Amino acid sequence: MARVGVFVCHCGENIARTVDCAAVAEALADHPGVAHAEDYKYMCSDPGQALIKRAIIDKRLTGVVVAACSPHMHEKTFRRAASQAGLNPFLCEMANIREHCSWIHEDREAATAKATDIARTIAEKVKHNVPLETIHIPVTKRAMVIGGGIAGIQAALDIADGGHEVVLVEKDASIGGHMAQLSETFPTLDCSQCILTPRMVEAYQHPNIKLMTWSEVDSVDGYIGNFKVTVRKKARSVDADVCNGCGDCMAACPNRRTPSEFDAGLGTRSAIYVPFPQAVPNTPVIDRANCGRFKAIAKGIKKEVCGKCATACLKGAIDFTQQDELVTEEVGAIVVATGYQLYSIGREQPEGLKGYGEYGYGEVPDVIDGLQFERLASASGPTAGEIRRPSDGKAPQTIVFVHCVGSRDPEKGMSYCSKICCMYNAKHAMLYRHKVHDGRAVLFYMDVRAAGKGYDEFTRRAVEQDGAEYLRGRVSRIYRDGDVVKVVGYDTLGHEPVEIDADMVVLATAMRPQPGIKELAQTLSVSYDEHGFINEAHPKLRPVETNTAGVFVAGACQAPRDIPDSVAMASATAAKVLALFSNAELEREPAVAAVNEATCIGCLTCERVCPYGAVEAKEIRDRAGNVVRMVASINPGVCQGCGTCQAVCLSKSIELATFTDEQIHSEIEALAFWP
Amino acid sequence: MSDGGNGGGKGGEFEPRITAFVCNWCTYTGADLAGTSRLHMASNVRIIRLPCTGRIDPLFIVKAFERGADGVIVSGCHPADCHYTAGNYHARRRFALFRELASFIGIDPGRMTFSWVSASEGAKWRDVVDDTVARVRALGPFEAYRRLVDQPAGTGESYASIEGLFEEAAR
Amino acid sequence: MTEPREPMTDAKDATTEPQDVTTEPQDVTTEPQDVTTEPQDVTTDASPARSDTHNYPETGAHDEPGDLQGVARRLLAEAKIDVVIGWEDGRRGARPVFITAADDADRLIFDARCVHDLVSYLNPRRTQVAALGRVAVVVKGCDAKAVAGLLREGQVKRDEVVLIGVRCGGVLEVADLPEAVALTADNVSPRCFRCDNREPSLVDYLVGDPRDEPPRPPATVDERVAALDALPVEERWEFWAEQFSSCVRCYACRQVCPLCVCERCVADKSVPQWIETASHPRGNLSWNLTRALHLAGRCVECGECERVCPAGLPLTLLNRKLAQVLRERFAYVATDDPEVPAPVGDYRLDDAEEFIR
Amino acid sequence: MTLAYYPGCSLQGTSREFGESFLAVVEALHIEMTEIDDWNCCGASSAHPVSRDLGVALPARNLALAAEMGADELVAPCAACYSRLAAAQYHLAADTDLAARMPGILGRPLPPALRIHNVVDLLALHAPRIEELVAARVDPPLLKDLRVAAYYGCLLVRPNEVTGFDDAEQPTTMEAVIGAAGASPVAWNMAVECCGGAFSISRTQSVVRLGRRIVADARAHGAQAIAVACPLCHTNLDLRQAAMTGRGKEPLPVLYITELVGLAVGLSPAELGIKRHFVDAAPLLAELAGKAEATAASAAAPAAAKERA
Repeated sequence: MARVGVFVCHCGENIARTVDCAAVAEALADHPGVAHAEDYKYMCSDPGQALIKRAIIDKRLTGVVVAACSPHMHEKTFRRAASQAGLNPFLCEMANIREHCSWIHEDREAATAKATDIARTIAEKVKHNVPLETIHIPVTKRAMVIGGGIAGIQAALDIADGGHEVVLVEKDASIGGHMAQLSETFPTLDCSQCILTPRMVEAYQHPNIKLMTWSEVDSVDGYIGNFKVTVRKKARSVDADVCNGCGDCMAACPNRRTPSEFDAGLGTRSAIYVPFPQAVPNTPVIDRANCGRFKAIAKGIKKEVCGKCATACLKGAIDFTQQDELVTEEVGAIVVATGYQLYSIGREQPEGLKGYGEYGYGEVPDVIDGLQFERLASASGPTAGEIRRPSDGKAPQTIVFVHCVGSRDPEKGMSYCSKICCMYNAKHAMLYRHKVHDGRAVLFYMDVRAAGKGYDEFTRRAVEQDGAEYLRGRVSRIYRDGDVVKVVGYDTLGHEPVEIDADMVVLATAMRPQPGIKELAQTLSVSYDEHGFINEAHPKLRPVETNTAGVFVAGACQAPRDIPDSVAMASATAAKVLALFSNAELEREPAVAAVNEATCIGCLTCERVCPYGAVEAKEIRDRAGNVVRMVASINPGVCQGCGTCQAVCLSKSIELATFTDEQIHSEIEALAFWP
Repeated sequence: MSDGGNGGGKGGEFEPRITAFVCNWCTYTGADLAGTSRLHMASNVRIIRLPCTGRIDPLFIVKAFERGADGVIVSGCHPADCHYTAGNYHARRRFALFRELASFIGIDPGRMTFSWVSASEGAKWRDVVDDTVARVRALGPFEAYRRLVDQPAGTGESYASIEGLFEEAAR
Repeated sequence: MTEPREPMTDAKDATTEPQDVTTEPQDVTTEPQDVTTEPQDVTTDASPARSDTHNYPETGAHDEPGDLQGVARRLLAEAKIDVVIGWEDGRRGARPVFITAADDADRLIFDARCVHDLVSYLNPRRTQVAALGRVAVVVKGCDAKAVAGLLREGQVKRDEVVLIGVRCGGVLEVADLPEAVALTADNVSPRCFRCDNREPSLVDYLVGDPRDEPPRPPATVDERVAALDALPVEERWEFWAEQFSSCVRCYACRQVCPLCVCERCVADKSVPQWIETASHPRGNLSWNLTRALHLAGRCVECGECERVCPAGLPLTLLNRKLAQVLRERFAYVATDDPEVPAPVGDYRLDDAEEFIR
Repeated sequence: MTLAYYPGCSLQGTSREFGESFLAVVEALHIEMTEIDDWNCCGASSAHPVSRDLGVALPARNLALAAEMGADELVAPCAACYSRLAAAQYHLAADTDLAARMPGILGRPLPPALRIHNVVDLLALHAPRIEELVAARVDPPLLKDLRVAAYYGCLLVRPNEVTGFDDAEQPTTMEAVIGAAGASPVAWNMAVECCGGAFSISRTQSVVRLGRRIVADARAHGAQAIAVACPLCHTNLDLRQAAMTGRGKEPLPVLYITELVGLAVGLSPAELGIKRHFVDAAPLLAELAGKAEATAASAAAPAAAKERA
């Protein structure tokens, strides 16, 4: 038989002003199963809590109802008190008669009646509460960082410096990401590679960092503190343990005409290559799609074609037989830092995007995007830092830069602002003017967004010192007209259409998350927005957490970010990871769902609705070991307790602890107005 | 149990009895905010707290009516705000189906309010409560259900002739 | 649109008929029991050309000569299966039959009296059916949708059951007639009107000649639903309250339903008891409402619940109402494609929510 | 599906050949449509700058008449008519106050939403039929190798939220129709640039300047003709072309898309009213016919030789 204690709080006058607390206690005293009821001025005060503890012991209470404020205020307080008196804390619940009653009503009679109902409802619920144990989860103190750009490198270094092992997974052959491609960085115009490469080397040499390049995340199992990540190590065709990075293989490769990804298609590379000279690790890969040997194999030619790289390699590191390899890493936390891609705006578009065919990108060779300009301006680029246009190598005398191509355009492109373009356009104009002194840099802009330390000064400098011509307006059409590239637009300050004969056009195209981000997000069970950017758990207060505990997000895969933002986010994720790792084990509320295997028929609708991937199929075997049926099984470590599975379970074979069907049913019954 | 309801109000005016099923993270917290902001509202609503609208089974609503509620409020987080990412999306489909079927069998949809009330929408919660109370007050007590519940078992002797109705429809 | 089917299948059948026995995959693997008792069978049967992964023909309809009995006889004779669940001519009309011997295959019939949805025998809880061994079941288009439902929910594995599809031109309202009569507006089951699956695709064999579309009943199911929808809400309540008051809670509707496969029905759960078990209007309402809701997105409108209801409740109206909502709001229509996800347990970000404030 | 036909004034006046060729093509393609009885002016250019209500009411009356005759779709070949009809429907859907006023103004209930076609999208819908007819011709395919610049102008694609037709910046539907007719659309830059519109008379110099760019770009990209679907575009590019083209340059014939399709499916230039143009298309047509015959002859020769052997 239940012996519930009900404690009605006056909260000074806050409750007592409109609710007759003594009457509530009196009414509850007569409620079936209630062994004790009293009211007191401040239940949350020490004497108030002492009252509860004494009653628990003296009256051998099996449950406690504190009719006071919202459980969001003091549930922890009273559960702790109950626990100190030897009662399982989950047998204590709060009836909210302040926020939901005394503060919102004036009629004392009605408010008292309502407070009584509320207390009764919770008393009925508590009768069906059961003792629960806080869930303890062990923590694997090892992290994985996905993405080896500047954000990933920073996160990995910070966690590793904190004394924990980090697996840094990068899909390309080298870490470094987009930052390695940049010429100089705003607003200081310091050389990007000069500040990045030391960090790359540091990550490579750090004893706590395990670098996995040319690798991608294949699948993720487990939950916070206990992830099992399967990583696909793509076949490199080069034995990284043997290779000494001399580069003889690349010199021997007869294919020199493959467009270089690192040079954004403006330069070429061999089929066996390192992306750029300072690559980390300095171990080449064979691009099998462009290697004669592998092309022959793909065509079914038996004869061993080419093999010049293998001949050139004195170490014997070339291995044409290498296969993809799946490696499982156990980690306690995951940082997603996969970065961005630029919106390729050509006429042909996947995914229902519209593109901007009218800008001639991909058709007119002298219409390029921002990253391509970075390569033209970079000393390590295809022109050794001279600004020359792709079609004929001529130094352009007029360059038109177009802001917001595909950004801030809900009609045709992305609705969001890509954030970095205003700054890099100003930088490009400056770099160009520094190199071609008599050149004309015209920038079509919507408005200049330069919020950041030293940012506005930087854009002013582009105008005032370097003579960048800012022209407010949009461009409607870009096409080739003989030797020039015609840019047709509208000057919205001068109120007139303008046409500019440019030698080259640079489009600041929108930043988009990397291709494959949605698949990765689904693998990690984290949510993403309509554009594919990873959603943070809270836009203000939890900016680097995701909705999946133990998975954090840094850099431009969350939203367009510049380098300082990305690095700050990365360090923030490291702080979060290190805080997580400072616990011996994790505690979780036991509000988790469990399956009644006797009645479950294994339809697995619950699996489909679970936002966390906490449900999986489980085989029920007979004594001989034969599978006789399938049932659903819920991993309590992953379950977050939403109860969606329970509501879709037709046979009511799932129960969510703390919100069981019996508890809810008894609450509804407690409100029964008809006998 | 309570005398705060059906016909028991002051002056004998009908006081609707309304059960609210709300999620813990948005609407319950929004109702807390209404309290903190001292927004006065009708006292006819009794809240049952749930983790998420995704947890709400239509049987809860049926049971509430069966046990004498004149109206029901179901409220949770706005789309995309769900604490559990997607519970409210699943709930939305379920509610759409339930609401139309319940209406089809003769439960006035006016007795059911479905709303999204976020943790910052204390005032919206007040409006949802007051509007629902006013609407249900206008509809009157759910006497039809009461008659059904009070009816002695086994009195359903007429195997109602529905063909007349359909033949009319066919013409 | 009534487009007469091209009689092409007939022509093709005529040419393929002589060889079709040999062209069928010859997976005559024996049952597991036989393996232990007669080990030499295994060696003689295990020719390398044979696929050992499953015992049944590839899924996807092989157009068969219009001969239900022939297919059943061959499957039984070749021991590909142990039992064919179909219909036969019984004392009082068409009735389900379990054929276990090839010689009995001649008893199988399919005509407009074959109303029963035999897929309910595939319910894994019906262990006595499973005990008979490997099953072939004869399915109409609506029945095939029920199989798809069971596949979606993991209750049946596609490679463990053989489906013999019948081309269907609609069925009668009742099975209990000494012989098949022509379908007319007055005797056709209203649910057959505008059937979208008269030639099921989720089958291994498709038999029978193409049939004409069923006639239009005097009041279609949609019109019946519309007639009720047109009533004021109080009158709808009176109508259903009266209907539900005659429910005797025999659960025939549940028993016959091919999708009611729960181990323990929610109506039988006592702690807590959401649905009162007595045949009182109170529980009757919750039961009938819940039955319909639990079938939302799963119901294939085979009409069996209403056919077997001893109280004559118009149960299909509840199911059709939900089917309308599913179609209009979520663009879902019951299908025999098991790859189409169930609409409940799924969502779209832009699902309509005009009823939510 | 019932298709209503709204001719508009231009097709019976300055652009008779557009009307003639449209009707001829419609007949050739077996498109069933019925002319709206008692149709009135669409109000183009004049009504909507004067009064919003009038600008909507004039086309709305035509929509209502179409609906009353049971149509659920409507075709308006003139681009301006199309634009006004689509705009009226758009404003009635977007502005509830306007929609509430309108029955009183019209003296008849508001029409339900119709599917409104312009001539290009109607032809695109029937592209398979066009291809069939082109393929079925026994005489040599006339338009083979003809390079055409598809010129859309402004009214078909803009404002895009009103017309909902194709893409405002890089439309492709007319190219598809040209392709179906067996000709080759050229890639060029001026497909949606302004032709000067109604300034043809008041600011002729502007129209000439704008048109010159269009014609020059078409020529620079190898076009032998320009295809249009708007009476005003046609007038500007055809009537004013002499002023646009420098001495010594052959003018570019400007053909209605309906005329092109008509030629492709075997209608005669006379049936299509092609003689009415200021830029004479006869030399181009003669050249095409000559080429086609030559191709046919060279194709037939070996076959005949083989037969003899």
